[in-house]
This record gives sequence, C-alpha cells and structure tokens, in this order.
Amino acid sequence: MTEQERKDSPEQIEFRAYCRRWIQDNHPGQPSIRLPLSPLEIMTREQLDYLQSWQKSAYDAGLVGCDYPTEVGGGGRSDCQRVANEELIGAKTPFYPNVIGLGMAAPTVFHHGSEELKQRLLPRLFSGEDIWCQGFSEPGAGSDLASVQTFAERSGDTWRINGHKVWTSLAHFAEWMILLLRTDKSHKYDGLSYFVVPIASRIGQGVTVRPLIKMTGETGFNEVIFEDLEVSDAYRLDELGKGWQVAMTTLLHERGAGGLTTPRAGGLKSDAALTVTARSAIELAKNTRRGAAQASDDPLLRDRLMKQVIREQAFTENQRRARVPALNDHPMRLALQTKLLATELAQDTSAIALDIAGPSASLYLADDAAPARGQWPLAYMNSFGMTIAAGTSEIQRNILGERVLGLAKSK
Amino acid sequence: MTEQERKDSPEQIEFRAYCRRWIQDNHPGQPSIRLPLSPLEIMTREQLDYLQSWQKSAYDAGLVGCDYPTEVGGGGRSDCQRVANEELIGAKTPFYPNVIGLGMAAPTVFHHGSEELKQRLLPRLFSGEDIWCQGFSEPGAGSDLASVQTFAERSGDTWRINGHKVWTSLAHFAEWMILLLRTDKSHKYDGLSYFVVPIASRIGQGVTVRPLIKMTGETGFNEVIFEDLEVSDAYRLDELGKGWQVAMTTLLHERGAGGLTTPRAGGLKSDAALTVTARSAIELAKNTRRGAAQASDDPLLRDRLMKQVIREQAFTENQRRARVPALNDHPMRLALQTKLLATELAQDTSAIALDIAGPSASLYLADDAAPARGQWPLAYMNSFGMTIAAGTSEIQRNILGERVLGLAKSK
Amino acid sequence: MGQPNNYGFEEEAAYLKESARRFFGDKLPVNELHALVAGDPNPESEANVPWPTELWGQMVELGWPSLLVPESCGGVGMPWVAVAALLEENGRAACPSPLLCSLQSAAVLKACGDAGTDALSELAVGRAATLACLDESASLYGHSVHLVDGKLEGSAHFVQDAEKAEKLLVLARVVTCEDEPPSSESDKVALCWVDADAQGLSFKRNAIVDLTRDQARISFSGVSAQVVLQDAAAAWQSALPALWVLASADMVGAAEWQLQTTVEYAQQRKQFERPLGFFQAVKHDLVNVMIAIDESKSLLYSAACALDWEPEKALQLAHMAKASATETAALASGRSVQCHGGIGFTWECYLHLYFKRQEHSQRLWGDAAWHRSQLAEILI
Amino acid sequence: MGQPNNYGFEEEAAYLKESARRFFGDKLPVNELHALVAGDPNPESEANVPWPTELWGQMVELGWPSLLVPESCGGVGMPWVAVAALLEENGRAACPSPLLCSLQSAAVLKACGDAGTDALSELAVGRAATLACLDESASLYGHSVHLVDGKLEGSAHFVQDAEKAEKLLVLARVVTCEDEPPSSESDKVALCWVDADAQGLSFKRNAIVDLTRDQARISFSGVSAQVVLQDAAAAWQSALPALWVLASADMVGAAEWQLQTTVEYAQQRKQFERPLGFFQAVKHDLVNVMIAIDESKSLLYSAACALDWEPEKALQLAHMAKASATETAALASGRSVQCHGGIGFTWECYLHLYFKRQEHSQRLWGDAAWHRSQLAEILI
Repeated sequence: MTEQERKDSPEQIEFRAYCRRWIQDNHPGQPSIRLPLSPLEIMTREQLDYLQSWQKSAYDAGLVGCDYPTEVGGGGRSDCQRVANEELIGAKTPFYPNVIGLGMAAPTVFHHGSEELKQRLLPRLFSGEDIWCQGFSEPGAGSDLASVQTFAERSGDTWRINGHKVWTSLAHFAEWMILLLRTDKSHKYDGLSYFVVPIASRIGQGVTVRPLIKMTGETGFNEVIFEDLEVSDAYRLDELGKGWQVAMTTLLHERGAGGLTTPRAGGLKSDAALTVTARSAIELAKNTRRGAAQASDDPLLRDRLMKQVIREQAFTENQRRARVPALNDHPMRLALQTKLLATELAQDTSAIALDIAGPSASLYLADDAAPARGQWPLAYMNSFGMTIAAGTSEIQRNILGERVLGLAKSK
Repeated sequence: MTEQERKDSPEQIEFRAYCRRWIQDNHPGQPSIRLPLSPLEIMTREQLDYLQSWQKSAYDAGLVGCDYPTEVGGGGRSDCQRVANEELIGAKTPFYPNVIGLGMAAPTVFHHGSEELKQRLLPRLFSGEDIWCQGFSEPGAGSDLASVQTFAERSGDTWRINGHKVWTSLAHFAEWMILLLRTDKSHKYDGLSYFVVPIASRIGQGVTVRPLIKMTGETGFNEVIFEDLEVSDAYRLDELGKGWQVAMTTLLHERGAGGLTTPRAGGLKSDAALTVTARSAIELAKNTRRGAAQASDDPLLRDRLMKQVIREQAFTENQRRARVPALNDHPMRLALQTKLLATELAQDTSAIALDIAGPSASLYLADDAAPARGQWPLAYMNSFGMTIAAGTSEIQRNILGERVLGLAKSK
Repeated sequence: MGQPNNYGFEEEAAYLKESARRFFGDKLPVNELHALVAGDPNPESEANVPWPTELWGQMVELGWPSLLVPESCGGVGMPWVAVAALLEENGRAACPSPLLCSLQSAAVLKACGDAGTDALSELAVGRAATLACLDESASLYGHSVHLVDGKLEGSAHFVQDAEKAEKLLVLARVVTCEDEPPSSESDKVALCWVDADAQGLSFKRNAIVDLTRDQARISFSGVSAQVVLQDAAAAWQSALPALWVLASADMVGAAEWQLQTTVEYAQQRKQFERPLGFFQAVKHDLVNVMIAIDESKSLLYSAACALDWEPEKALQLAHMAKASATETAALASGRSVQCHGGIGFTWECYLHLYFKRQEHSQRLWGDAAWHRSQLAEILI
Repeated sequence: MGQPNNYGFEEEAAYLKESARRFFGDKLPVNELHALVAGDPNPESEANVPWPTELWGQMVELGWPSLLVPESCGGVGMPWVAVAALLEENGRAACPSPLLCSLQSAAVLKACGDAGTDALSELAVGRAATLACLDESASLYGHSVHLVDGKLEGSAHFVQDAEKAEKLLVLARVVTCEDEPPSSESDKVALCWVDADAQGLSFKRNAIVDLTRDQARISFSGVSAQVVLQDAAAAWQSALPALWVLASADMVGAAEWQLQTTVEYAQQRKQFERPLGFFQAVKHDLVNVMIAIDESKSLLYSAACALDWEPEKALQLAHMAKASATETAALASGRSVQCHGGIGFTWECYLHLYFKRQEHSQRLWGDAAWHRSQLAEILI
C-alpha cells in the first residue's frame, strides 16, 4: 500500500485502481521528440501536438476534470483529481499542455461563468483541444495588478477592447484567454471586469500576438495587443465591475490554494531536461573535479547542498502537513507559502550548482563541454522568471504578512 | 612616519608631536580598577571618577575641544581633534567619559546655543566636570522620533516640563541633558523645540532618574521622568519650533557625519574586557576543542570567520576612502553607513563566537568555566541594543535609501 | 512500511496538544513565569534556579513524563508525534521543568529493550530523570565518565535540568582496569541508572544565560551504579534521533511564541502614524520567521512519525529536524528582539526568556552545521 | 612602508578615471553595446563574438593597455590604483575588449623582472595579450600545457577574450622528457610568449553565457615558443594578487552600474500609486547592494594600493578584494533583475548583459569561498 492509499475513500480506492490500469495500458513511453521542461515552455507545434493528443486520450478515459459535474464535461467525482494526478506522476507520464486552462481558467469559468459558457467551453478545455492563456499583467500593471488599463467600451451587447497584455504564456497556441480589463476608469478595483475572449480565431482581427524574448534568449512568453477587438457581452464572467473578485478566484487556484486546484499531473520530460533539485546538484558535485578531490568533498558545498536538501524535504512535508488540520493553526498559512518556497528554492539550488561548476558554469547550451549541457545557467536565469511572475516574492511576502499574520497592508 | 602623518598640515604636524610627548609623560598606565567596555557602560562612581580625572587632565593639556574657538573654552585649532584622538588611540589611553557631551551636546550647543550658554556650558563639558546625557527617545517615540510627547508649557520666561524619556545613558551621572520636546501639539515637526536642562541638581525637584535593566541583566540606561520641572527660557537652543532642525545637528554628529564629529579617543579597557572583533573570535576558535581537532580547523567556521575579517577590513577602509573625494560619488554615502555596518558586524561576530563556543556558550558571567568569562553571550545580546538604539538598522537603511540613493520616503 | 499521510497524528494526539496548550496557558502565563525566574537580573550573581515544582506535580499526574513508557511498564505508550506535540507546547510556554530531559531519558531507556524496563517503570511513577552523557567539549563520544568495577568515576558535563532530576541515566565507558588510556569511539559503553543523591556524586551548578533551565557538571567518585545495559553503544546510537526530535519540538514551540508575540506588537505599536507591520522591513522579516517555523515544524512531525513508522528514515529526518529547528530558533530570537525595538531589549519585556532558552537549545545536541555534516555523510 | 591615506590616488589617477568614464559614456552607451552584442538571442546558436574593434584602437591610442608598462619599456607606468580605477570604468561600461586580459598579462610580465621587458614593449605598442594558464578544472596549478624541447604541447582552458588577443602568455610545465608523469604543484613552470596565430595552435571557441566576452580552449601541438622566464613559479605566484585586483575592479564597476540603473527604475516605476523605492523590500535591498559595493570598492583600492606601496600585504588584501567583489556581483545581479520585475527578465532590457558578465567574473580566478579559504591559511 502506498502512502496515498492509506487514507483513500472507497470511491478513491476504486478510481485509483482504474487509473493505474489505464495508465499501464496507455503510457506512451519515452517520447521520440524533445519535450519542454514544463507546459509553459512548449516551443514547437510538434511538442504541442504530442502533448495535446496525450491530454485528449486521458480526458476520454476520465482522468481529466474528474471533480467537475458531468454537465460541464467533468467526471462527477469527489476529490478524485488528486488521485488521478498522483498516479500520473508516479507513472511518469507526460504532462498536460493546457495547464493554464486546467489550473486557472476552468475553476474561474466554473465559479463565475454562465451555464451556457461552462457547457460550451469546459469540455474542450478539459480535452486539451482548446489551449487557454491568461491576460492579466500589463507593462504598467505588474505587482499592482488592479491598475490594468486594457479597456472595454460597450455598445449594446458588444464590447470593443483595446490594450496591451504581457507575459502571456501559451498565447501563440491559445484559442481562448481569460482577460482582466477595465470597464470603468473612475474606480480602481470596482472598475474592473472579467471576460473570456477568443485569440487564435481573431489574429489580425483585433488581436496581435508577439513573442517576448527572455533574458535567457528563449522565447515562450508573449505580448498580446488588442486593437478594437469586438466580443459579445455573453463572454463576460460574473457581474460588471466584479472583475477583481473573479481574478481572486483565478489567483487562489494559481497559488495552489483553491478548491478546484489541479495539482501537477505527470512529469515525463525528455532525457535532456534538467530537474532543478538538490539531488541533481549533488550529482553535479560528484562529477566535478575540484583540485585533487571532487566538489562533493568540499565541506562548504556539502553544507550548502544539505541546506537545500532540508528545504526541499520541508517543502514536501509542508504539503503533507497542510492536510492535517490538527497541525495547522491557520488554514491558509502553508498553502500561501507554496509558490514563494518553490521558486526561491529553485533559485538558490541553481546558484549553488553554478558555484559547483565553477568556471565551467560559463558554458551555455550550445557548448558540448558544458556541464549538464549548459542547463544550470539556464535554470538560474529562469528562476528569476519564477520569483517575479504570478506575484513577485515581495508580493507573496506581503500576502502572507497581511492575510496570515494579520499585519497592516503595505500600500 | 605613520600613515596619518603623511598628510598632516604644518599645524597638525606640530600638534601631533606635542600630543605624543604629553601622552608619553601622562599616560596613566593599566588601571587598577575594572573599566567598562565603553563610556555608556560606566556602572560605578569609582569608574566615573577615574575617567573624569583623565579627561580633565587631557583638557587642561589642550587635547579636548581642540577645534572649538578659545572663547568657548576650545583650543582654537583647525582639524586637530582628529590628530589628538589618533594619538590617544595609538597610545591606548583610557577613553573620555563625557562621550555624549563631546559627541552630541557640544556641536549642538555650539551651533544653536546663545553666546552666554556656550561660554557657560562648553568649558565644563570639555573638561568632563559636567557629564551630559541625551533626552530624545520616549516610550511612544522610538524610530519615529518626531512624535515625542514630552511637553513644555510656557509662563513668562519659564517653561514647565512634563514627560518621560527612555534610553538615557549616563543620566544617573549627568549634570545636563540635551532635551527634545514639544511646545506645540498641533504640528508634528514644527511643534518641537530643543532645550538644555539640568538633571543632577534637580533630582527630586521635578526630575526622577530610574535605571532601566537590559535583557542582559545589566543596568546602564535610565528612564528620566519630568514632573513640572521648571527651566528658564534661556536654556532653549535656537528658535521656538526649530527643535527638529536642532535635533538633526545632534543626529548628524551622532552618526559620525558632522563637521565637529569627535571620533573615538583612547581605547584602554581593563584586561577583563572583551573586544568584539574577528580576531577575538579566531582566538576563541583556536582555544576551543571540537572533537579531535580545534574549532579553528573547521572549514565552515573558518569561512564564517573570514567573512567577518573581510567586513572588518572593509569597514576600516571605508573610513579611509571616505576622505578621498575622487573615490566617492556621493559625499554622505560612506559616512551614513558607519553606524549600520559597525553594529551589524558586532552582532554577527558575536553570533559566530557563540557557535564556536558550542554548549559552553550557555555559561554566563558568574561561571568560572565560561569561555572569555561569559562575555560572548553578553556581547551578542548587547549587540541588539546597538542595532536598535540611535536609529534601528531599519531606519538606517531608510536614511541611506532616501538620502543617498534618492528613493521615495517610506512613510 | 511508509508513513501515514497524517503522520499518524490521531485524535488522542490532537487532544493531548490542545490540553497541553490550555494547561500551560492557565497555569503558567508568561508574566508569572517571568516573575518566577527573572527576579534577580544581576548577571554576576550566583546561579539561581527557581522553577514551578507544583506544576511539575500536576504534569506527573497527567502522565506526561511517562507518555513514552509502554503500557507494560505502567506508562501511557503514546506515539512519538504526540510527544513531539506536547513538547512543542512545553517550548511555547518556555516551561522550566524536567519534562524534556525525562522524556529524553525514556527515549534512551526504550532503546535498551527489556533491559530498560525497570528504569522506565520508575519514570512512569513520576521520577524525573536526566541524561549524563556529554564530555567537556559536549562530544557525544567523549565518555568522560568511566565504569570501573561497578563504580562510576569521572565527570559528565552539560547535564540538563540536573537539579530537577531524581535519577541520572549515565553513559559511561567500561574500563576493566583503571589506568587504561582514554577511550576512543569504538570502546564499550554502558548505561547506568543512578540516584541523583547517591553517595560520591557532586554537582557543580553552571551559571547559565537561560533562566528557564538549570545545568550542571556532575562528578562521580566511586558511585555505585545500577547497570541498565552493559554494552549500550548500539542502543545509545539508535536513541539519538529521538533525542534530537524532542529537543527540536521545544524549539519550534518557543519560536511560534516569539513569532506571535512579535506579530501582536507589530499590529499594535505605531510609529510614523502606521502600525509597525505596515513596514515591509518588519512584515517580511516576520514572514521569514513564519516560513522558517513551518519548515521546522513539518520536518519535526515527519521525523517524529519516522520514529513511529519508518525507523530506517528516522536518523536522516532527525538530522534535518534539529538542523532546521536550530536555524529557526536563531532567526526567531533575533527578529523578535529587533522588531520590538527598544522595549524588546529590556529585562521587563518577556522576550528575553525565550531568546535565552533558544540560544541554549541551539547549541545543545549538535548545532545546525553539525547535523548537516552528518546528513551529508548519509546522502552524498 | 605603510600605505598613504589617500591610497596614493593622485590627480593623474582621478583624471584617468574621469576621462575613462566619459570615454565609455560617449563611445559605448549601453543601447549601442546591446545592439552590438545581443543581436542573436537564440541560446542554441553557435557562439558569436562581436566586439567594438574601433573602440579598442582608440583605447590603445589613449595608452590604456600599456598603463602598467614601465616608461623604460615604452609604457606609461601608472600606479595600480589608477589601473584599478580604469578597470572599474571598463566594468561599468561592460566593455567587450582585451583590456582586462592585456593588463593581467602585463601584471604577470612585470613580475618577471628584466625578462619581461621585450614582451612588455610589445604590449606598449598596443598588441593585445591574454593569459593561457588554466587547466580543465580551472586550477591555477594544473599546468595542462607542457614545454617540451622548446615546443608547447597540451591545452589551456578558459582563455579569456582569446579571439581578441594577438599574443598569448602561456604558463607551461617544463618537461625534459615527453613521457614523464603529469606534474605536481612544485614542478618547474615556464612563461612563454606566443603569437596567437602561431603554427600548431588551435582554438576551440566556447559557447558562453556572457555576451561581452569570448572564451576558448587553446590546443598546442609543437608550437614554437619564446620563453620569457624558464623558472617562473615565483614570478607567477607573486603576480596573482594583481590578477585578482584587476578582475575585482571590473566587477565593482559593473555592480555600480547595476545599482544605479535599478535605483533609477525604482524612482520612476510606480505600482500601487507609489514609486517602487517607497517599498522597503526594494529600498533595503538596494541599500544592501550599495553597502556591498562600497565594501568591495574600499577593499579594491586598499589591495591595489598595497601592490603599489605595501607588497607584503597585497596577497591577503587581494584575497579579500576578490572574495568581496564576487559576493557583491552576485547580490547586485540578483537584486537588479528582481527589483525590475518582469521587464528585468526580458532580453530587451539591458540588465542581462551585466548579469551575465558578472556571473562569468564571479567564478573566474577563484570564487569567494576559495579566496576566503586561502585567506584563512594566512590569518588563522
């Protein structure tokens, strides 16, 4: 019996067995193409096709959207998504590409969308046929999300949208976007509204998607520019002026703290991909010569590596303890730490790996002599994307200080 | 030729030679009594008497107040105090007890007091006959100094003072206090005024001095309570409502950045006193067994100790570089770091020493087996007094960010 | 065998934790603790060790010192996670008592198997015990007490709450001939059970910084000893993770008190017309303390659970727990005083009780760097 | 002999610093630098090393590469503090050029005494040089190039700005018979002066992260060498502090650019109706960067001054300077990107040029921990 199973409900026990059988029969094995590190880093149409077809088959088998009602294309189960995902992770299947759809758009549309929207959008979201992206950040609205300036002007049942969104992962593949915008310029928070808008079908008709290049030189993010894009009022979620509250539902799930949070499912990457863990850094240290010895013999590096091992273990244990009410004084205290801890952990681990590699850390992706094919400097730089995106580390600490500790707001 | 001499002016060259001769002839040698670590920690009347008589003889010889005009009891020299103090430090003489007087009260009275006050107060301040203390902080006004509530009410030429000052070092020995108080409750900054008030002569007549006990168990600080203390308007410095500006003169000199700043003079302590330096911590490590080896062989402790050595050297070099205009982009950038760096350095060095001592760090002053007679835990705890008093480290960082980097005020 | 998802932290453990928190809150509010232990501030005066003996009597009645004692020996036989929870509350209250050292003694006795039964039964009836096992440099392997012909000779250092204990559990090197050279790690060691008032025993009380504990050097001169286990090296070794887990629990609880007390102050105290907590320098510092506590707490329960369910993982998880709790204690102590400003630096403010208790705990039973170096030996 | 109070930083040094800052400000503003070196973002494409060769010509005309060359060899003979100041400005501009490696080569040649004169004269007329002295693990003592019967064999790694240099100063182990076993630290080493286009030399260009430098592995196969010094171990050893000082200067200057650029952003960028700098999380971070820079800068000039005035102190001060500059560079890089938020993570923002240059410098010529460990050998 695995750890997870010990506490399964009867429904979960049965569903777990079903998932396990299905995965065994349908696991695609090691992929022939090079897969990205995460869904957000899908670079080619080939990668997308491969991952979309995997999500579709998993959806058809009932492993996606398990906890949503059947009327919206879900499985009608209770707390079973976690079970499916645990099995997918355990079996190292590929991940699903529609990660913003599943993680953020689905719960938001489900809680705030009309019945018609739910029934129309959610099935193709779950199946991965429609990729979703998120239109929140703008050049002038980063940490201060509520200052978004993208504006929708009403005429009858139609809204005309103008504005500029940045950091929209997957936008170049997306059919749909969840979009936070302004319908009233006189109120900061109450002037916000929330829409779902078509992207791929409107390229050149009010929508422009342009790649943003990261400091690493990679693409992946986009900027999306709206120029007189017209959408129907039927695409609005919840009431006019309630955009901020709807966005909170999205962010809650993004931070892994919502009721319909979809934990990571699957984890198959190509062999070439580096896992940013203390274990990988230890392997690097064992394979790096330092004078007459190995870097792994250096007491200072050992100490730094053990600090990371301990933080990683603590991170895992936090997730576990969060589900034991008797060991939690505040219900959100651990959940709201998740993003902050994971991203700073990755940043520090890659910084240590660079110190382990020494001058060889200067070698990048195109150098055959580079340790781990140059992916450690890549990981270190990308870690700043993680400590900045989706609420900087500074904003995360504000949230924790204000919502959990009850300290005065810092603005 | 020593480092200092290389750049001396003719006046300084001559004065340095004079100081050196005088000190040689008048150095009191190793004291028979146990001296405190710093003037602020003078505990007994015996210690005070010893140090006061040393200051008096140095003043009589012209080594105190050198750069003040002769009319106010000074030496009428130009940039010679530094020379005298360098020689005193070099010769490891005792320090002067009237440190608040020399460091803060004298420049403030000199810049803002009436001619009569200057001529009356400064000679006995320089000679050490009158000890001075500082009445700034209050229970409700710590970092936010401008919120002081001690109030002076006027009737004719007399002011009646009521209020409560805390953290007043040396108050139990002081004849005089520099006092920041409120003369107008309707304006925060412009309602402040600045006085010099008698203390020792008014105990029981409107003034109560009570010892404050530190977390270490030591005394040294006091609280001073004013109940209808009456003082003459002649004791006011500068105009009514200009108290904040006068206080800035005091603080500038306290932070070591004023034109009449009196750098530390002398440094003789009893043998029993610990110097909180990396060198002392290294000695501790060499004398501490750690398994089969010494703590000084431990690579992690060596690394931490070297970090402190480097910071200490940088601190010293900062003071030196501050006087080379071509190597400074902003005139106050280094000067305003002094307090912050010195106090955090001492805190971190003592924390390392405690880790070196291991479980023996639990042993305190009264234990004969305690490493360095228990003074490392004492130093560590006292370091928090230093990172809190005279502008917490947080306030220091605000000042640096605002005045040097030009960032927006944080309040 | 894996660990249960909920750490095996069942209702009885939750009940114990809850009632311990109430107990300490009612019986030992921090102002009373301060009045009891902080009466004489003078750091140069002789050590004085007041402690609430009546409270200890009530703790004994509640069965706390015998929680680890199996029911067969008259104890309660609770899981380690429950005991960790109790000690978390003990730390939160900064309670001066022989609870921690008695439970640590019980942990070692349990590791002795049947041989520990008699001594455990004594613990079960409320006799406080403590460990005498460290040498002058606090090494776990120094063995500065020798067992010579059934008599104890030498001295044990850093004996915790020595004056509160009625029994000593002594780790001694077995010497067959008295003038043998000093021991090495591999030598044979015995565990002995000794009355604290036995003939030939002398206590040298340490003058320590911590006001909530006492500590002594104990000298043995021909002390008759009841040998619990003649060849105790393996038992001793296997008990170490439990000692660290129990020590960590106290630190985690104390750190939470430091956090909550400072948070309350940051909510109430105003400077610049704002509560302190408005300022990110304070807010983010306190969040960092919270994060550190949560990491330590999660590791604590994981390590305690390993003692119950997955003993082969206990060693590495206990290293992690103690390394983490030590760093957390240092951070929480420093930030709690700094964020309080001037008032936090005074004797009248209660913070210093916790600051000093944490400083004491940080360097006992291995500091953070030592635990990480041991962990590296396992994992690299 | 002590150091002068003002580091011997006289008017001519101040003038050099000032004019270098103007020179780089006029000739290589950061937008032009970015346009030049960051044209192809693709991290998988082959290394490409564009650099402003015309600018280098002007630097040669200004006499910068020969600042360390004594007047007797046709150079300028400026003090080390002046050269440190120049390299600070070079780092502030993140200038791609062979200035640093040429000056480092000059430092080593100067340590050779009279034997270095000829090569120094070549530097004085503007021939760029670089050091080929590291083995595969970047050890200073690996000596993976051998001098066998007057010919060089083997390979040198991490050769800086190799494609910009016309001359190589090669550190080679002297092997009398080719099949001798590999060298140890105490073996005899020679310094050789080689044309970068000599017969038997081959370059393997590294694909590096830093866009403002190039780096190569250079293989030697029967390369004819002009031996500067046959027994060069002592000269090499004595030149090391200077190499570290020069490298540190570049990092300190780059860090100051990172700070100032981020400060400007924090003054202008508004979030929550406030400039970013209002928030202590940003303000205190930037103050910490400033403090780190100032520490490094003070240590830099102290170490450079020691090279001029107090050579017996140069080794320990140079260890301090490089350890400190390395920590400062890491902090400044991380905080500059983080405080910029999203825009700081883009290719179009200039920050990444400096981030990458600093990362490169941090791990060359010994990282911070290595320098501290060497310092400990001296001081403990």
